[in-house]
Amino acid sequence: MILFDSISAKEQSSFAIRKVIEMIEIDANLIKAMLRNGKRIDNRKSDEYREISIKPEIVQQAEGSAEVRLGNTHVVAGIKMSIGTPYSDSIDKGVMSVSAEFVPFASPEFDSGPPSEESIELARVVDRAIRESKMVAFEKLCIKENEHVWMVNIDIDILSDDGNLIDAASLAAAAALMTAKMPKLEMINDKPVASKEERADRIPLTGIAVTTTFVKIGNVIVADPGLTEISAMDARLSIGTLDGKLCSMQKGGSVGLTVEEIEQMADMALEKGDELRKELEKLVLN
Amino acid sequence: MILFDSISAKEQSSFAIRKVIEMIEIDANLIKAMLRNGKRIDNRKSDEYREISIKPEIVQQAEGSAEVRLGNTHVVAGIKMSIGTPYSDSIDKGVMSVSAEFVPFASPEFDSGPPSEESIELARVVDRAIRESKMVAFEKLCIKENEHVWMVNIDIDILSDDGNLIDAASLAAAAALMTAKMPKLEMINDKPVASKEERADRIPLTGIAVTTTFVKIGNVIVADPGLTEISAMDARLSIGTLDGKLCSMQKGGSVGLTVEEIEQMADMALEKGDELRKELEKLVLN
Amino acid sequence: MILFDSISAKEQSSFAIRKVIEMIEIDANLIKAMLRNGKRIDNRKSDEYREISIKPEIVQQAEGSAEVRLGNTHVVAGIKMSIGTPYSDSIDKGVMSVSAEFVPFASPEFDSGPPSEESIELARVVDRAIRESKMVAFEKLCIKENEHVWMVNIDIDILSDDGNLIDAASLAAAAALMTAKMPKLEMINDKPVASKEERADRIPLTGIAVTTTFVKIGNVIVADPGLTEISAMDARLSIGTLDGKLCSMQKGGSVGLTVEEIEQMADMALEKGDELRKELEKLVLN
Amino acid sequence: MKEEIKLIKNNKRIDGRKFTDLRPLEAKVGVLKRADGSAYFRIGNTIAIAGVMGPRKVHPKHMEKADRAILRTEYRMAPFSTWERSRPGPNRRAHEISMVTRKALEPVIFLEEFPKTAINVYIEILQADASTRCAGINAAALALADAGIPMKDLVSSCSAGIIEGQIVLDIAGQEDCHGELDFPIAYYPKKKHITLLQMDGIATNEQFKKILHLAVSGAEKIYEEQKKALRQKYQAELNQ
Amino acid sequence: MKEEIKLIKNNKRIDGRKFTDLRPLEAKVGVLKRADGSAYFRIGNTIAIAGVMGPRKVHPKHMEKADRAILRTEYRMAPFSTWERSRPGPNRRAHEISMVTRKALEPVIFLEEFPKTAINVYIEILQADASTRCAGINAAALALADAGIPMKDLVSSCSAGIIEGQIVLDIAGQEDCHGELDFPIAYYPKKKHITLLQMDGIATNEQFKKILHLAVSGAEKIYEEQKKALRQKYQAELNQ
Amino acid sequence: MKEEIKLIKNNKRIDGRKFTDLRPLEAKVGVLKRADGSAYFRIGNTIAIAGVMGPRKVHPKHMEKADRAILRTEYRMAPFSTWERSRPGPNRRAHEISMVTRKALEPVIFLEEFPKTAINVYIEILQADASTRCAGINAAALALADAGIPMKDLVSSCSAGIIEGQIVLDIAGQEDCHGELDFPIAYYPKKKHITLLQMDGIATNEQFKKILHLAVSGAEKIYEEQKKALRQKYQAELNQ
Repeated sequence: MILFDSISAKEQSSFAIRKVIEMIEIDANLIKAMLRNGKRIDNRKSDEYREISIKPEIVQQAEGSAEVRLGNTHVVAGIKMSIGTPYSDSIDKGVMSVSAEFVPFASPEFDSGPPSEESIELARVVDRAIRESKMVAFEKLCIKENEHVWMVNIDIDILSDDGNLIDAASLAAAAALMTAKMPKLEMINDKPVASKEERADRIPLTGIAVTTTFVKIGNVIVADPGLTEISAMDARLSIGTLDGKLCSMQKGGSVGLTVEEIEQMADMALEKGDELRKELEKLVLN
Repeated sequence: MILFDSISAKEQSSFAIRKVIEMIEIDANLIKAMLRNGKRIDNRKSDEYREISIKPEIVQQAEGSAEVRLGNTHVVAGIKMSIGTPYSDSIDKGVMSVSAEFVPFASPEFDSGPPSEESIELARVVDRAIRESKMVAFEKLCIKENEHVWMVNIDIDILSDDGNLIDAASLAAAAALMTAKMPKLEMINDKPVASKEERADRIPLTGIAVTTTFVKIGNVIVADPGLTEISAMDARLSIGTLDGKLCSMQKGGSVGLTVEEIEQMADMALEKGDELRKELEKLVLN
Repeated sequence: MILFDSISAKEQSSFAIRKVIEMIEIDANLIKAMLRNGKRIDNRKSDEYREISIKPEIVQQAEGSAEVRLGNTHVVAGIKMSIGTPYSDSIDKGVMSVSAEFVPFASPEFDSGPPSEESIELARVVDRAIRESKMVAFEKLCIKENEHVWMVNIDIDILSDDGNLIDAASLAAAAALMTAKMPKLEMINDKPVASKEERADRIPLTGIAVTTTFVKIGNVIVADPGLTEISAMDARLSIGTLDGKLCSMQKGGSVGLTVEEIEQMADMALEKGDELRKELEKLVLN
Repeated sequence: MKEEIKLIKNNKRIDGRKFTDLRPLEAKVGVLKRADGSAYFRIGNTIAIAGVMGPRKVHPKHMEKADRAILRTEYRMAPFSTWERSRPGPNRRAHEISMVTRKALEPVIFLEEFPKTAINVYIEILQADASTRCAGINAAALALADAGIPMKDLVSSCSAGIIEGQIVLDIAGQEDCHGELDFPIAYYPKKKHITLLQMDGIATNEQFKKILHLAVSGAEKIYEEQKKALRQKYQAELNQ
Repeated sequence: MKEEIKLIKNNKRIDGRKFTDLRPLEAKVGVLKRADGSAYFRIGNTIAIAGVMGPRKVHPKHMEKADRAILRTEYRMAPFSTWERSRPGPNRRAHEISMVTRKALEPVIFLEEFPKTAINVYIEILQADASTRCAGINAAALALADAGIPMKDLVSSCSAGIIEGQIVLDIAGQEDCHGELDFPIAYYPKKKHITLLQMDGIATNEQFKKILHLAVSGAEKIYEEQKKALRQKYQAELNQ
Repeated sequence: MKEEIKLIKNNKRIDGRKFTDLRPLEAKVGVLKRADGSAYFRIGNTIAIAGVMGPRKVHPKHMEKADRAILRTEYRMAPFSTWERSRPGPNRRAHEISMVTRKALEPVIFLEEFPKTAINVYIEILQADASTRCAGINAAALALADAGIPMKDLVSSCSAGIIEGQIVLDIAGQEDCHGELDFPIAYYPKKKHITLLQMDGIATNEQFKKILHLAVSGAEKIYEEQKKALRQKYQAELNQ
C-alpha cells in the first residue's frame, strides 16, 4: 500500500500476504499435540537449539558488546565501566550491575512504560548466572581497598523477542565480557580516573557461565523454547552452569515441576551448557 | 469454602457468616442519633480510649521498635539510625525523619500506590509532635559540628486501620524512641561509623510527647474515634502535649470548629495526654 | 452567582456574560480567511508584536527575576544561583540549567502532571538561545577550576498562555539575567559558600540574546502569534539572535517550510530581534 | 558562630511592626486571563496567585461524586520563591498544605450545586516569606468568588505565634526561623468557624487561648481587605 | 581486616541447630481485622505477615480475565526490617520476589471459581533474617485459606543450602552472608510439585540433588505446622 | 591542560572527509522479525534501528482522533551507546527529540487513512556518534514504508554545521564537541519542504543561508540511499 513510485501493485500485494501469514496464530493445542508425537513445531529435536549467531564488539563506544541472534530472538549486550566506591560489605571487590530493557519494537505485546516484570527477571537471572558462578574475578577489579573499584554495567537491549530471551541475553553478556577491554586507568591529582577513549586490559575472567533454559509442555521437556512454545508451556527452568557445575537456577511458569523433572533438566543443562560454551570459545579464538 | 480435608462444612458456614456480619455497614446516622443520647457505638465514654496494647522491641534489626494496638487499629513503628551530615541551618543537631506507610492489607479501601494524602499527613503530624515538643535532645545527637550527626529514621507501618491512626502511631513512635538503643559509634580511619550489630546508649530524651485526637460529630466531642466514628465525623483535632503544655495541633475534617470547641479539646488533651504518658512510662519501668 | 451580600444581581449577570463571550471559540478558518486579505484577528501588522511589559526584580528571594506580559501571555522568570562542581568536559566554566513549568491555571487545556512536551521544548529553546549565543560569560563563573563553579538555575513560571510563550520566556530570562545580582561569595573553612542573603556583582554578560517567533498560516508569515493564530498555524520557527547574528533555531508545527520561507524568517528575526533588544536595554537604563 | 538575633526591641518587632500588626497587604481579583477565576494576594514579601478552573468534568471519572462537585486544591511554590531554590514538583509539605487548604475552603462552597464536576483551585507562591499557606488560602477564596462559584462566605487566613515569649500576629521573615511557635488558622467569618488550624511549638494552655483569639482577630482584618478587593473588581466591571 | 567466621563447630551450626533442623517457627491465622484473610508466620528471626483482599473487582478493568480470577502478589519489606534501613517502595528484588511468589501460589488456587475478579495477596516482612520469601509464601498460603479462597492444597516453602561444604536446611543469620549456596523452594504437597525454585551458588550435580530432596523434606515439615495453625483457628471459631 | 584539537588540516576533516562529504552509510529495511516494519540506518559510527508498530488501537482511548491516526514517536539511546553510560529512561533531550522527530515525519504520512488508530514509531540508537536524531529519522521513514503505511514520500535527514569557520556537511566525532555550529534538518524531497530544523551556534545570515542549502543537498543524497534500500528489500521479496 505504500505510495512509492518504484513499488508496483504486485509487490504491494506480496507484502500484504506476508503480513497476513504472520498474523495467523499458531495454536497452543497444536504444539502440544505435535509434542505428544515427539515433534516440535519447527522440527527441532527436544534438546536442540535454534541457529545461534554471536557478533562481538559491535558498539565502539562500549567497553564490550555483543549481538546475539537465537533464531529470530535478537539481543545486544553492552558493557560500560566506570570507577566507583565498593559496597561496605565487600570493600575489596568490583561492583556489577545488570539491566535489561525491551526496546518497544521487540514484541507487539509490549507497551512502553516502566521496566516490566519480565525484563526485571531477565536481568536478575543473567546477573545471578554471572555473579554466582564467580566467572568474573571481582577481587581483581579493586583499585584501592575501601575507596575505588571498577563498576561493570551490563545492559541488555532486547531488539526482538521470539522466545528464550534468558539464554540469548546470557550468551550476549558472556560474549561481551569475554571481548571487553577496560578503560585505561589514569591518575589525576592522585585520584584514579577512567580514560574516556583509551582502552587497556581485558576483564579478568575465571571461566564462562552460560544459561540453558528448558520448558515443560504437557509431559515433554524441550530446550531453547521458541515464542510459540513459551505460550504453550506449563513450567520453565533456567539453569546456569560453569565447568561441569550448576551455579544458578530460576523456575518460571504457573505449573509445578516434580523432583524428577528438575533432576532431568539439571542433567541436560550440564550437557547443553558445554555446547554453548564451545560456541562462545570459538568466537574468542577468532 | 476452603477445600481442605480437615475443615468441615459446618466450619465453612460459620466462617461465611462472620464475613457477612463484617460487611454490614454501620450507619453514620445511627452513630449520630446515639451520640445525641450520649452513647457511643461501642459504649465508651466520650473521653474514653479503646484498649491499648504496647509491645516494644519487637524487631531485632531495628534500633528501636514498638507495636501498638488501639482496639483493632494496629501499627508498628521502627527506628533505624545512621550517620549523616547536618542541615546547614542547624549544624550541631541530629536529624529526624518520619515516614508512614499503609501496608495494603490495612484497609479494604486502600489501593497500593504512591503515598496517600492520609499517610503523608499522619507522618507529618507524628513528626511535628516529636519535633516541636523537643522531646528528643537533638543537640546531643551531634557527633562533630557541621560534619557528622545521627540521623533518626522513624518508620510507621500501618497494619490495620480501625480509626485514630494518629494517636496509635504517635504512641508507637514514642515507645520506640523510649526503648531504642543507638548503634555503637566506631571510628574507622578517623571517620565515625555506626556499628552494624552492636548497640550502645539510649536516645537522649527530655520527656514524652503524645498526641490525643478528638472528633466532633454533630454537637458532641469524643476522644479516640473508631473507624465508624471517623466516617461520621464533622471535624477532627489532634493535639500533641508534653508535661502539661501543648506542643502541636492539626485540624482535619471538612467542617469548622468554634473557638470554644477548640478550647474544650485543648483542655481535654492535656488531661488525656497525661493518662497516655502514664501507660508509656509503665512500659519502660517493666 | 456568588452569594455575597455586596454583589447585586446585575453584577452577577454582567459577570456571566463575560464568561460566555470568552467561551466563543474563534474559528481557525476565519483567521485564515482574514489573513488572505492581509488582516490579523487583532489588527496587528504581520511583523507587529503585541504590547510588551517587562518588570524586573519582582521576587526578592531570587538572585534575578522578571515578569513579562506579551498581550495576555504572562510569564515570570526567576534565577537562583548556587555553588556546584563543573562538568568534566568544561572544568573551568559555570553551569546553567533552564526549566519551565505551566502553572495549571495558565491554560484551561492544561492538566497537572509531569512536565509536558511543550514545557520541555520551551525550556530547551530558551536554554539554547542563551547558551549558544554565548551571552553569559560562563568562563567568568568559574570559582576554582575543576572544583567550584557557579550554577545558574533559570526557572520560568508560565502564569497565562495566550500564545508565543517562547518569546515571552526568552525576554523574561534575558531581563532576569540583566538585572540579577549574584550572591556574595564567602569562604568557610577554605570552602566557597554562597551567602544566603547578601548579594554582590552582576552576572557577566557579553550581550543580549532574544528569540523571535514566526508562524506560517497558509501562505502568510506573521510574528508573535497569539493563541488563536497558533491554533491555526501550519508551521512555526523560533530564531534566537544576538548582535546581528543568528544563534539558535527551532522549528515547530506539523507542516514543512520551504528554504525561501526560512530565509525570509531569518531576515525578519534579525530586524525584530534588534527591536526587542532595545526594549530590554531601556529597562536596564531605568 | 551563630549570632544572637533580637526579634523584639523596645516593644517593636524586627520589621518595625507592633505585636498585633499585620504586614502591609494587597489583594487583586481577576488577574489572569485564561483562568475561570483568579486573584493575587500579597502580605509583606509573601506573594500568592490563585487560579480556579471549573466546574468542569472530572478526570479520572471514577473520582466524580453523583451529588456534588469535588474540590481539588494544589499548592505549589515557584522554584525561585525561596532563598534556596526549591525543586519543582510537590514534596510532602506541599501535599499536606494542598490538603489542609482544601479542607479550609470546602465549608464555604456550595459543592452540591455542581454534581459530577470538579472545581480545581491552584495556588502558586511566587515569593515565600512565611505564612504562605495563609496567603494562598486568601487568594484562593477570592479566585473562587471571581470564578462565580456560589459561596456562603469567603475564607480568611492568618497566622499568629510566639517570639521571644511574646504573642504576636502574622509571623514574618526572621521571626519564622527564630520564633518559638507558629499558628496558622483559616476562618469562616459569618459562621465564626475555624476551618484550618495547625500549631507548631510549645505553649501553655493559657498562652494558646490568647494566640487563638489573636489569630481570629487577624483573619477578621484580612476579611475586610478581601471584600474591598472584590468590590473594586465588580465596580470596575460595572463601569465598563 | 575481615575476621573468619566459623559457621560450623562440632557438627553444630552457629545457632546450635543440627544440619537438617528448621529454626523454631510460629504460625497464626486471622491476625488482621480488616483484611479478608490474614496470617502471621515467624521462623527464627524472620517475620512475615500476609493479608488477602478479594476476590474483588479488577482495577484497571483491562486486566481482568473473563474466565478466571487474576492473582496479584506484592512482597514488601518494612523499612526497619533489615540492618540497613531499606527505602520504602519496591526495588527490582521485591518485584522479582512478588512475581515468583505469585507463580508459587497460583497452582493451588481455584482461580476459575471467580472470573473477572482479582485476588490480592500482600506480604509484609516485619523482620528479615534470611528466607524471607519462604516465610512470605507460608504466610500467604495461610491467609488465602483464611480468606475462604477455594484451594487444592496449601503451599509450603523452605530453603536449603551449602555452608562450609555442608548441606543444611533453612539458612539463617550469618549463614546467609557467608554461606556458599542458597536454595529456596515452594512445594505443593498433595501433588508433590515444586512451584518455586531458585538457586544461587555453585553445586555439583550430586550435591544439587541432595539439596533438592532436603528442601522438600523441610517444606513437608512446614506443611504440618501450617495445617496445625489452620485447625487452631477454626477450632477457636467453633468454640465461640 | 586542554589540548588544542585541529579539526581541519589541508582542507581535509579529521576523519579524512572533504567539507561536503557524508560519512559512509548503510541502510537496511525489514531487520526485525516481530515489528510491523523496521529498518537499520548507519552513518559512520552512528547506528539507529527503527521499528513501527501499527496501525493499532489507541491506548489510552481518550487520545484517539476520530478522523485520523495519531503518530507516536519514541527516541531512545541504548545505555551503552555513548562514552559515558546513559541512564535508561527518557530525559528531557530524548523527549524533545521524540517530539521533533514526530513533527518531521507527520507531513508525509496519510494519517487520515487510519482513523482512531495509533502508529507507533520507536527509534533505538545503538551507537551515538553525532547526528543521532538524523539517523533515527532516516531509519524511521524506512520502517514506516516497510510497515506498509501509506506515505506521500520518505523523509531524509542530515546535519550541516561550522567547524573552525568552515561550513561542512554531516558533523561527526570530534567535530560534534569542538565545532561551532550544528544544524540538523529533515527534508520532504518531493515537496521540497523542511520538516525539522534546529540550529545551535552562531552564524551570520549569509553563512546561515549557505548551511541551509548544504544540509538540503545532503538530505537529497540520503534520499537516494533510502530508496535503494527499499528497492533491495522488495526485490528480495519478489525473488522468494
